[in-house]
Amino acid sequence: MYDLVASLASGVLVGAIYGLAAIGLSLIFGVMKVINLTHGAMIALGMFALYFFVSVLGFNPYVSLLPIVAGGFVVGVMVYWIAVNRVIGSSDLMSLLATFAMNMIIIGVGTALWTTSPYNVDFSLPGISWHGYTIPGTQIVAAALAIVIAGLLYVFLYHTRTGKAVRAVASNRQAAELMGIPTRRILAIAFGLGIAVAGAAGALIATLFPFTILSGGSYELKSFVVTVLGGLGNPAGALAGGILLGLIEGGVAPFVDVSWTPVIEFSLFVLILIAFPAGLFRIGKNH
Amino acid sequence: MLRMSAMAVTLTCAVLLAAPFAQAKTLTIGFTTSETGKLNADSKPQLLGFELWRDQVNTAGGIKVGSKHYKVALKYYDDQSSAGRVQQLYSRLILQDNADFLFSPYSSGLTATAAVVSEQFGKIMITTGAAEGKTYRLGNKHLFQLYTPADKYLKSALDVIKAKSPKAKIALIYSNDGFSSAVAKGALANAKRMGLHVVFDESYASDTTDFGPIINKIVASGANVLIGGGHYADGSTLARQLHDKKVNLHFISLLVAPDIPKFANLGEAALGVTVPSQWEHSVGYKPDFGVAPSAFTKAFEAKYGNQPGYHAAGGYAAGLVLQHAIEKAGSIKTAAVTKALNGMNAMTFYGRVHFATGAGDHGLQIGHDMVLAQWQKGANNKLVSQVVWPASAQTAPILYPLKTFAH
Amino acid sequence: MSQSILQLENVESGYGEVQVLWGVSLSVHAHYLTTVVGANGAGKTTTLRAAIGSNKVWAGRVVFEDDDVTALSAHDKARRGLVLVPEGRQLFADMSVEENLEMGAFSPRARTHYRKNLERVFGFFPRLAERRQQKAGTFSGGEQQMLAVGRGLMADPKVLIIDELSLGLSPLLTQQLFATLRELKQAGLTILLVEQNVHLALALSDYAYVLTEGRVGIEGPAHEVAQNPDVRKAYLGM
Amino acid sequence: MSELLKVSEVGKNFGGVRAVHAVSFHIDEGEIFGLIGPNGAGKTTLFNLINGVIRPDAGRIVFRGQDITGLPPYRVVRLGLARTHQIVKPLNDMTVLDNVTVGACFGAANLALKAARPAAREVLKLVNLDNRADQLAGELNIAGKKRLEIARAVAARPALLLLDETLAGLNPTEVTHMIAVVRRLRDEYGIAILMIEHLMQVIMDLSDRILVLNFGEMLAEGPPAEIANNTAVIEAYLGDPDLAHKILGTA
Amino acid sequence: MYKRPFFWIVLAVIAAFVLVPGISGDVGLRESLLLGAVYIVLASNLNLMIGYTGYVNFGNIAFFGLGGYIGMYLVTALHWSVWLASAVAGASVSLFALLLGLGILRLRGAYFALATIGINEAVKAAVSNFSPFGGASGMYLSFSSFAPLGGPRHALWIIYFAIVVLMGASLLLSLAIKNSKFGLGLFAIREDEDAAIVLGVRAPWYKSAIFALSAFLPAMVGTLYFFKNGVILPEQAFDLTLSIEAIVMLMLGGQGTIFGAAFGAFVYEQFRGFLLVSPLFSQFQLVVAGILLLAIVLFLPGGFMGWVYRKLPRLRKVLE
Repeated sequence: MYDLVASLASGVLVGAIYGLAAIGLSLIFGVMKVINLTHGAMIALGMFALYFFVSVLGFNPYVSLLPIVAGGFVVGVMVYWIAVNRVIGSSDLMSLLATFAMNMIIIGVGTALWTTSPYNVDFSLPGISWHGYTIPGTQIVAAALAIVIAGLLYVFLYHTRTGKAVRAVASNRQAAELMGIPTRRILAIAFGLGIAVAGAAGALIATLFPFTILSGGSYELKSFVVTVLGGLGNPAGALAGGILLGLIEGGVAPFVDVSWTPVIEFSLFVLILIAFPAGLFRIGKNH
Repeated sequence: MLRMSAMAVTLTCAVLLAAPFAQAKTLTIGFTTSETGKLNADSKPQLLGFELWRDQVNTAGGIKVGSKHYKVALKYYDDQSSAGRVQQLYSRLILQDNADFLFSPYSSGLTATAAVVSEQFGKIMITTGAAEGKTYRLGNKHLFQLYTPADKYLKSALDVIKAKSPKAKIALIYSNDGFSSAVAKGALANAKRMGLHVVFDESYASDTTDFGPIINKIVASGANVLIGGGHYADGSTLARQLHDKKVNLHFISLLVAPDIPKFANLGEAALGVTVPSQWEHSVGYKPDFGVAPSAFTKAFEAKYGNQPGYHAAGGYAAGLVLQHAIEKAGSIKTAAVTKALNGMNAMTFYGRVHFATGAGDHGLQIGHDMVLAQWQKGANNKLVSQVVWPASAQTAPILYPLKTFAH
Repeated sequence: MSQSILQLENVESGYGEVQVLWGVSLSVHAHYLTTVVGANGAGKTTTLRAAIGSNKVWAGRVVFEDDDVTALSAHDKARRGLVLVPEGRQLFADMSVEENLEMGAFSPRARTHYRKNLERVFGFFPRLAERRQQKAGTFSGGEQQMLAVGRGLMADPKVLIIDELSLGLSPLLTQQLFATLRELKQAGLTILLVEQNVHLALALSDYAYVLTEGRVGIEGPAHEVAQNPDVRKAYLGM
Repeated sequence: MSELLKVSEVGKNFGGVRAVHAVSFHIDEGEIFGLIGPNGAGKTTLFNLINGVIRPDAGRIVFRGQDITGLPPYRVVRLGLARTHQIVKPLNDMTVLDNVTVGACFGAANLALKAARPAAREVLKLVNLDNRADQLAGELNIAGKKRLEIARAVAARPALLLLDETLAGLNPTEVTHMIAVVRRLRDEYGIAILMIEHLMQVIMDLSDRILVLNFGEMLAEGPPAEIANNTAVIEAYLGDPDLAHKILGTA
Repeated sequence: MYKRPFFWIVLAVIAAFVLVPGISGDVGLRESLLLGAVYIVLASNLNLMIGYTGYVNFGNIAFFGLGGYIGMYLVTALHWSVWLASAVAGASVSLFALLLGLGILRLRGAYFALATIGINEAVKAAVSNFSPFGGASGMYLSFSSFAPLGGPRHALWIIYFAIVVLMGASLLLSLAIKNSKFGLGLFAIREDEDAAIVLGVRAPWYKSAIFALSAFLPAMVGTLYFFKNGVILPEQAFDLTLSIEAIVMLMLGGQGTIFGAAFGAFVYEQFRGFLLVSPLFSQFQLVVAGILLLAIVLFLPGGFMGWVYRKLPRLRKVLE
């Protein structure tokens, strides 16, 4: 019993990070219908950025989030103009391949720079212990920050002029253009935001676990699962989807071998996709 | 098509032209290494070991075969940590680069794939970093394994547990990959034979990054010692999270990861973790031929600026063993060198080397023993790796049980 | 006659490789309600889209306030005050009424008159004021059209271009919207209208163009066009 | 004349909005039946319900004595009920001939590929597209695409053809030609036709009977002369000629 | 079919693949061509989904991997002949694809692409835990398994020729489908699925059928390929990167065209192979390949054949 509770609790905490990681993917898909295959690479860059700020420059990890988010935004905007802008509006395949090509480039450069061996940010905070189970402080802070960042993104999207313009472009790009909204620039901003959030998620993950340049890949796959749980293109749903995924992982762990977890996750992913293409958290809404 | 056959002709000419020079004074040793992909971290040190050996041989004038001296040239390609092109590249090494001998890629899976080609051409391949025993049970004749086979990896860890706390509750958790499951299978059988008590036995997906769920299960099982692990990425992550989650264990022994010097970057989380190791720089083996352990370590540090782990030593030893066999055979002919290798039963800086010669397991390593190393606090609180088992190779007493966390 | 504020000069345009407009020229005079009528597929919507910049102009010029704006993007034209209320409303369905209106006033010029324009829109369409927080996607067709016009007005247009004002609306709603249109005209707004309800459109307009096969066939003061027997025959079927 | 299609009390809601409600009518063999009504009246939705693109919430559709309610479109066309789309759907990256061959291969004709091609060429002649047979469909202009749309449907050898605003966007010469084509389809091929059309003169000339829809409901049904004089129809569909004056008066 | 010039081109290519290394006995060339042939099989069968039907299957490698697993199981555990194992693997994976297709082919566009990624990962994870297939440690082939084919040296030649035959079969299958009523229906689905349905194309069944067909030959080749490798492991069999690379090959050559799929696969193999052994690029091969792909997507979306057709429209009839 204790182990189930403990597993669910860690599940929720890790799930919040999954959610944050998926928000970037979901936002970009929601605004421009592009499945961003650079997502995993960007998460990994976030991890290495944290390593750079903390282990090389000696910053506090949480303070480092600020420059990482800013840098992620700049990188995202650049990637948008280089690789994505030209394929907006053409077939799904084109944008998938354009972002996959960027992914190859980033992973290639990353491998040349850092090899594929793991890096560790040696940082820990006192945690909470209960019946022999301990939840590390870093995990609690990371989950809290994930929710804060998601909240800030929400505030941006719903309470600022530019944020509303992002939503307007997502809702109807043509009408937005007619209203004087420079839609391409807004798309670039949205892409930048998506990458910034992915970078932040990567940075938070790097405070918890060692990582390699390839680590982003598994979070990218998890992000797919999460976005499908939460509804593709629905950032608020993504956070909920992430926590749900964490709960599933934590919830099944006491009962089956953990090596079966991916089987359960991906089967669920496919089944939900077939049954509810708009995602679990869109059920009941008119779409 | 025309262009392709033209290309083939050019290549053939190049090979023919290059061949006489290669035969004259140079011995080419071919292999693939994982310059990219997920095996890179484990494969890289092996390459450094090969290169150190090559440099030393060449500085010393080369390999002596009868009256002739052969310089050593290494020829290698990136296998991208994937078997996809391994056969193509080994064919290329044999046919176009005229490799005289082969080393294995890193990992058992890639090695078995490469072996199909090397056996086909009757080329000797010294394997290092390919521990799985079943690779050598496929009817091969020219594979020679340097590593202690996987099923014996955790033997020394079990010996420690048996000696220190025979009633310990053992958790065996391991990465769901070929090598680690072979290790775990061997360990489980050994534990049973030794009358030890395994209370928890489970694998995790090899790309796991969050060990929270499985750690909770370990706690729930009431285990107080832990053995298992996998490769560097998952092993270091597991160690870090065991520490972060304050799991109270008397003893931790993980595969591979703690042997890589970078493991010390985990700081407190690394302290007390043991690793079954093919080799440690502090071992006191007295070699029948070649360098002493300390000389190897010194040379390695001088060249690369960090301490060698067992992957690096394995790489060097592969060269050394090959060199010895060639010199002993007085020939570079496959049959003669194979015979020399078959007959080898010698102590090296790397430990004993003795290959099985039966038809069913030809080339399997049967002479080499593992040691157990442990990360301990050394002078000025820096983490150092000490050999703690067996007693004959010990450089420091074992830390057992580990410090417990207050909850 | 008042001054011409927007001119299309021999505009050619189309979709992909299909040409729809074959040299359309028309001009919109300040404070006038100008109407474009014609059969489906004659190029009415394409004319508006070419004027606004949503469709590329293949040949010819678009002149707005004496500047050649042919090459400007739609959002740049909107910022200058050339605002289209598109066919089929094209609202931001997931956003509230207020947010839709706010997006209408996105351009810096419109932002300065945000309050004033908001009051004006709520004055014209009190229903929108009652339902500020409701999502646009949940509105009925008539309410959506009100919001679409309101959103266009928020952009503080110098020329308000409306594509199919009464499409799919009941006669009563059509009547209400046209009444509003008339008030806007009386308030001095310049309007360019495409409308299927030819009777109403011509009755309310100052000037009319009849498009046939991507060319301007007939043009003239609206009441004259309305009496033109060719127009009656071709488009009114009587 | 025997009854070909019978639509009884058919209805469809979209998220609470009544798109089509309690519509009933029938079409006899060889008949040309007009369907008119203001934009948004539910005409195209009714087409979608008849050929199975959308499943009705209520009512029954019987074609040639068989209940086809809710059958998928590919089954419906196989039974001899073909249609065109208001917004044409050419298979852009395929040749004009291949477009029509698809119709001949998979429609009621269900021909083998070898037999389908000559059949398709014949239909192309009927709509005057034979000289464009090897062009890509995407390269045709609007009028060409409209003709292609009809040719594809005709190639299926239907007993009943639903035409959705086929004349819209055509110039007077093209309209005249198309009217001739529609007449020939009925007179020579014996195909009954249900057509949505805005050109009143044409629909009045061509149709044997006309159904008027408004806000998803039946407003009137009858022979053209009757419909033309129905004031409710004039008001709903053509707009009240006096309405403009009413508005001007209110100010 | 033999009336079409392309039929003879295919035969010529097969002959070249057989004769050039066969006569010279050049094993290095053979290895390079073998990988090329495997890639051609993957790309041209993927073309049936992407190029013919308009459905982007990101998890196409699952067919190859599952075929390899089933075949290797039959060979190593049940000691079947590799030919029978390969055929049975092809058939059973096709059946699996047919059933799978009836479920996931209801999804369109990006949703379908995502689902196929999920399926590949789910199958990979399941196989990693499935002990009859050796779980994570996979299955190893004893050298004695090569004995019926005359020992390893001989066996690798035979396997090579067999894979070349399957490559030819893939190309001819593509050609046959292209010129059939079935193919016409698929093209109609690709261009506009809704229109196709209204014209009478029974889309759900057609899509499932082509999904199953596109699985058959890759699964057969999977068996032969892993038999030749001597080892099968989950991460090799279900390598998502190779799955995406197959799409890249198709794009490079030009989707929808048979020659393009084959040409793209072959050139890509040669190109990656060149980068890998070139001392200048080996460190940056991933980067160079990425830049090349990006350039194609951005500036040459029709691929090589798109460019050829534009320059020489008459070639449409010859290079299909």
